[in-house]
Amino acid sequence: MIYEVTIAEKTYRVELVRTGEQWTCKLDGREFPLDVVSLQAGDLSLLLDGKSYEVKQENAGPEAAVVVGQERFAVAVRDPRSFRSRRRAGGDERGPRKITAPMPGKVVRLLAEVGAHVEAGQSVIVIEAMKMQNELKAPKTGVVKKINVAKGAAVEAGQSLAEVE
Amino acid sequence: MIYEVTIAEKTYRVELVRTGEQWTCKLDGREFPLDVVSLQAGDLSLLLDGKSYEVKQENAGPEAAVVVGQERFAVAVRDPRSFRSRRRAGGDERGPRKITAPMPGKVVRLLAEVGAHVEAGQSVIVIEAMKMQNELKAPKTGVVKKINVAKGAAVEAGQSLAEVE
Amino acid sequence: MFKKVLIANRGEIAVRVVRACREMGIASAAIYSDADRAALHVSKADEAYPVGPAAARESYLNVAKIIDVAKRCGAEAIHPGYGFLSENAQFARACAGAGIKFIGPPPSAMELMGSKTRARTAMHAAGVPMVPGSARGLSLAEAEEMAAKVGFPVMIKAAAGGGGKGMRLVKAPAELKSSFETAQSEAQRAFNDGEIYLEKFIEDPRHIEIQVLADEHGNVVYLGERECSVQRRHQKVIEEAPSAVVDQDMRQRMGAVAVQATRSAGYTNAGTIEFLVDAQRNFYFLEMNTRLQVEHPVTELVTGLDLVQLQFRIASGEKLPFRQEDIGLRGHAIECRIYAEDPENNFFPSPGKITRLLRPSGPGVREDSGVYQGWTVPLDYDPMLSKLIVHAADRGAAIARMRRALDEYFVGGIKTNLPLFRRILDHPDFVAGRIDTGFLDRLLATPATAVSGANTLADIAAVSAALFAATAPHKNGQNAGARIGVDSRAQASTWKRMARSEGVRKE
Amino acid sequence: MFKKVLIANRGEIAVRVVRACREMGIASAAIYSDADRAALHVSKADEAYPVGPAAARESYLNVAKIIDVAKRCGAEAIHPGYGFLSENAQFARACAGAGIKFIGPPPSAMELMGSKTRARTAMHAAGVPMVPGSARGLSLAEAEEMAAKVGFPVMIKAAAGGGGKGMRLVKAPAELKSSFETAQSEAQRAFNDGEIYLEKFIEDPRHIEIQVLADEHGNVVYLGERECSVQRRHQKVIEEAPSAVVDQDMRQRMGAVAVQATRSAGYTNAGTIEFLVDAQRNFYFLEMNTRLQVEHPVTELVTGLDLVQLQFRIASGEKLPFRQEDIGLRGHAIECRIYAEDPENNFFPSPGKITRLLRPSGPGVREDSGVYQGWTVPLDYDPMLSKLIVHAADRGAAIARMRRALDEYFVGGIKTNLPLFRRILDHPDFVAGRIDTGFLDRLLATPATAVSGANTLADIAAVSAALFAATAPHKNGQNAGARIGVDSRAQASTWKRMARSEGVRKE
Repeated sequence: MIYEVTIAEKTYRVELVRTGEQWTCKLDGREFPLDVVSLQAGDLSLLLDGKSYEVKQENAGPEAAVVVGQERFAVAVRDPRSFRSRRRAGGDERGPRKITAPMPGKVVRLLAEVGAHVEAGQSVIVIEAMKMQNELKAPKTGVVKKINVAKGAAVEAGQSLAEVE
Repeated sequence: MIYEVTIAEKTYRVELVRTGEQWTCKLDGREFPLDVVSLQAGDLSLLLDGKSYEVKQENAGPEAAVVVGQERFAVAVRDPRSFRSRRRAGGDERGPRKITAPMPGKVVRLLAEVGAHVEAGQSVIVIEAMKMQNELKAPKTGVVKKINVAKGAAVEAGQSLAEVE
Repeated sequence: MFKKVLIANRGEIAVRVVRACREMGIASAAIYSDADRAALHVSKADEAYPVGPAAARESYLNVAKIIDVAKRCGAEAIHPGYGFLSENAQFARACAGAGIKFIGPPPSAMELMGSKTRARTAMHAAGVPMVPGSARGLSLAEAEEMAAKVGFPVMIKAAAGGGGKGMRLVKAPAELKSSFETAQSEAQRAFNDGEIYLEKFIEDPRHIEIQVLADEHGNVVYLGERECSVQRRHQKVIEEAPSAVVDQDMRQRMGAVAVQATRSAGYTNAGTIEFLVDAQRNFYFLEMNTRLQVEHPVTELVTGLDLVQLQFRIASGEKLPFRQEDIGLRGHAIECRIYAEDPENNFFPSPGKITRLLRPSGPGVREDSGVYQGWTVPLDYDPMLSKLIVHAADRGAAIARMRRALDEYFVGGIKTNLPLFRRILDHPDFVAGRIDTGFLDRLLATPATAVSGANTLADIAAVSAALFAATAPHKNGQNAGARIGVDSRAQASTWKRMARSEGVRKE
Repeated sequence: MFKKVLIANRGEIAVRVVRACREMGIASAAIYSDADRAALHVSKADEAYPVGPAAARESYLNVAKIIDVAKRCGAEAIHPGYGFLSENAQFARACAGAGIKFIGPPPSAMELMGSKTRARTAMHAAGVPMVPGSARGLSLAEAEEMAAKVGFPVMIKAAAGGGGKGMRLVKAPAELKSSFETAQSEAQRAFNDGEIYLEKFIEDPRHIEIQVLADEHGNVVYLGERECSVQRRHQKVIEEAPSAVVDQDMRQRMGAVAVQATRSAGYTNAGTIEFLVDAQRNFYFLEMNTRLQVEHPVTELVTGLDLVQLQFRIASGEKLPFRQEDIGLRGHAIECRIYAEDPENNFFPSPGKITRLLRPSGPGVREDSGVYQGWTVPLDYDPMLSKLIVHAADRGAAIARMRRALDEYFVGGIKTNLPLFRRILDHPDFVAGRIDTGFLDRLLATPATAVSGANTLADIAAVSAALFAATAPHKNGQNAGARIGVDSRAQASTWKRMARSEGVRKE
């Protein structure tokens, strides 16, 4: 099996060959000595040059991540034969200039109108969730092009609330 | 669905009716008000007359068991339509007069021969496992009818080692 | 002692109180909203009763319903935990009216201390040192006037506030109006009380608080201090005991003031006096929290006492089982508040299903948790998942132990603030005890530094991600059922043994 | 301090030592047999190296291999844990020969104390009170003679023994021969040394031991006692500190003897002097364990010290950071040893896969575990899974806390001795502190009593068993996908709300 794994803009080519319970691995062409066992679903113990690494799979939000020891790596895995994964790989690219709701909540205040000039970091929309009010800021300096929600509206995570251009 | 559940020789007739996410339950004909949610696989939270019970499923050895609060109940569940469960139900009946290996190990000594008279509780076979020697005792007073293993033999859990009659 | 206690709360504190009940032989009755039927506190309690819909106002804040349940189930007392109704004097009165003991101070003391403005007046009269500012609620106009008098920056606060809600720092006159209105509407929402007051803002103060215990026979003791300066948006993130800057003399002076404040308020049961401490180690009364604090475990670890069990004893009329001179502090304790929030995304709450939960244990590690693997953290409430607390011989050892414990902690399925704690504990200022309420904001303003050996780790991450993909159970096609060997014996293949011995040679 | 330490052990103690390394900034190198590639200590350590097949003699007891790995990976010291090579003087010598520090006493002291017979002689000379019996190894004939002299019952012991292995109580002359031979063959197997000696058996003694610490500069302190009288087949099951029968005066006298014994043996690092205590509270030297004890955590909790970290400091040449008068005991600690064994089946080991693991937490609860959910407990080694330890203000509170912690503990897939602990902690003699080494056998001789409310519980068990069957994921046919609702909101159906309110009415 061949996978393209993207971590922090760098893409690795991982070639896995399985024979019975055994795996051999090539990383970008390099032979990668693989001494790995599964401790439980989503949890690997990996030995490399005697160093012991516990690797855990974390699935938070649209992008996948793995934790090696204590270091968390956002990863996009692309199986060249798979279609779905292409979209996930896209999830790691730079986002648009939208203001999106990072979690579900309620719009309690609009601090700018369509057409208004806003500085990068200036608060545009205030949403409340879990009893905390959070000010959503302009991702860039520019003009508010669109506001898709009204005060009092309930919004979903990831919903596009406004656009700055 | 109807199940026959045997606990400590008593058999209960449990009738479950599912409508969507809801369950209603009859226990031996009695309406049994069932406020239950699954916390995770094998773990139920059950409210009955306001009392809160956490019920966990334990699968140790051939016989199943559930733990209600801190009380452990060996259970044999029989689905009248199922065949396999009939055998499991049998697991709760009085055992035969065999001496069986309760866990894998190695026979280190035989303390009686075929034909010998043994008192109930008298040691017949010594097996060693996890560096502990354990003496297997005669389940009843009688005569050693069979010895199925030799000194030094490796034995599996549940294997019949000898018979007393 | 009470035979049955109702716990008018949820989450980790409800579980904490259930545990205390279990250990004291008291039957515990939980309450739950429709969002919490499967919550941990429901399955851990001896009894559990529904109190309404998910919205707190209709369930956990529903005084009539809660009192009704308590009466019906025969609870002799109610423990309010923290938050929700814990500082609501009307609720305490309703309990008394129903013949149920409210485990906390008398309503009069709650009202006095519950109103920051009245509290300021009373504490001022009691000779407690205060920060300059208004002693009563202000209109916007009055606020602008007062701000001009004491000089910017100023702090705007909700009189009924707590936990940072309805609280805003204002650095310049231009910001005053919008901050005032935000704070007011937030306070209105959170406490149904929009009263706002204003104080001079002390630059980079420490937040240090004193735990007090008062029985109903006039005995009051203090249990040392807690340093709570590591805050984000006035929300405590890390607490510790003792404080790195409080010596025995300062502890006694703060303790004496705290005991005096407690007495003058006619206060009983567990309470906390919060102080601001400036760079010269002057301390100013901030507020009194008339309830058990989230961070009470650090005090329990250094004193060896169980504050919840002592709350029960006090409420049932017992005298304090010790005097001030019997109380000693041993070692150092640190608490991290684990939240379901995304540190990479402005710490927005990250509710959802906890797919994996690996919890730290071993020497000196305590976890007070309100969640379990498989639980779906609801949107409706505060996103705190659990509190991780460590105890060790001294502050350095406690920091090292907390790092170790955090390394063992893993939450899958939702984002948490765990990575933040690693940054804090590695920061030289935190290690040196140079912390104030501005510390965390300064830390967050600087980008996280990359780790050493990141390259090898990234290689491993890449390979592991591919392995996870290749062995994913839901995976179809020719990889179906591909598995990573779990039988260790099967792992000892020749080429791997070779790889290992190479590894050894490379050392 | 050492930069890297190799841990020549497995299971919970290897994990315990890894944690101490992590907290002290020492790199930890684990070793593992083919049966342990997926073991917890391997994934928790910084490094891990294979040392051979499952059989301990070929891996964890393989001195040459372990020394070789230590040298190759650059370990400056080796921590042996307990069991395996921890009391093997040849191993200690081999370490010294390889320029690696053995974290423990000098080989000479290990040999002296390792041989029960030589130890008896030396301790006798040092004026330590002894139980009458043979001071050297005996033939069967000599044993019969000595037994006749001191009178039955007598205790047969392996000179190289420990942990109850190769140890037999003989009540009558007729039993002597077979017990002698069993003990001898067991000792031969376990320690590769069949030397056997014999002692007068003290009826129903208590087993109380003193923890000592000795640095390499002549400083020796004792850290109070541990009561280890709850035993089965001479295996400790529950330990606590302090002992219910040891007052300050007795503690000082036992401590003085322990320190004297330690000095006279030229002993350094952590060690334990075990005593038998008779009904008149006379104490007799039993043996010295020249290693860290399984039960060291109860001492850590009451003293506030970390014994493993202190072992590292001592071994690296540091002086003890305190004197005897600095050591105080606070509160009470109890430890339960959780074993994979079946209490309903004569406590036979019950290896297998741990399908569920729910672990206790909260105030005063510590777990030192060597396992995880999904781990398959191998046949090849001691079946201890973990140690559950609690700390509270006094013995009563500690017992209540341990009961609570046990209630939270659940292990699925294998049998454990958890139910046994509930019986012990509920027993009036244990609660009253009336325990001796015969206590547990007497308890086990009486059938377990049925629980109150068992009928309701059995009803619930029956219904739950049916629900589990109906919702089993592997289930085929028309029940496929049948699920118990997990969305709590979906649970609030009319009839259930009715059932609940009925419930409330019935209160």
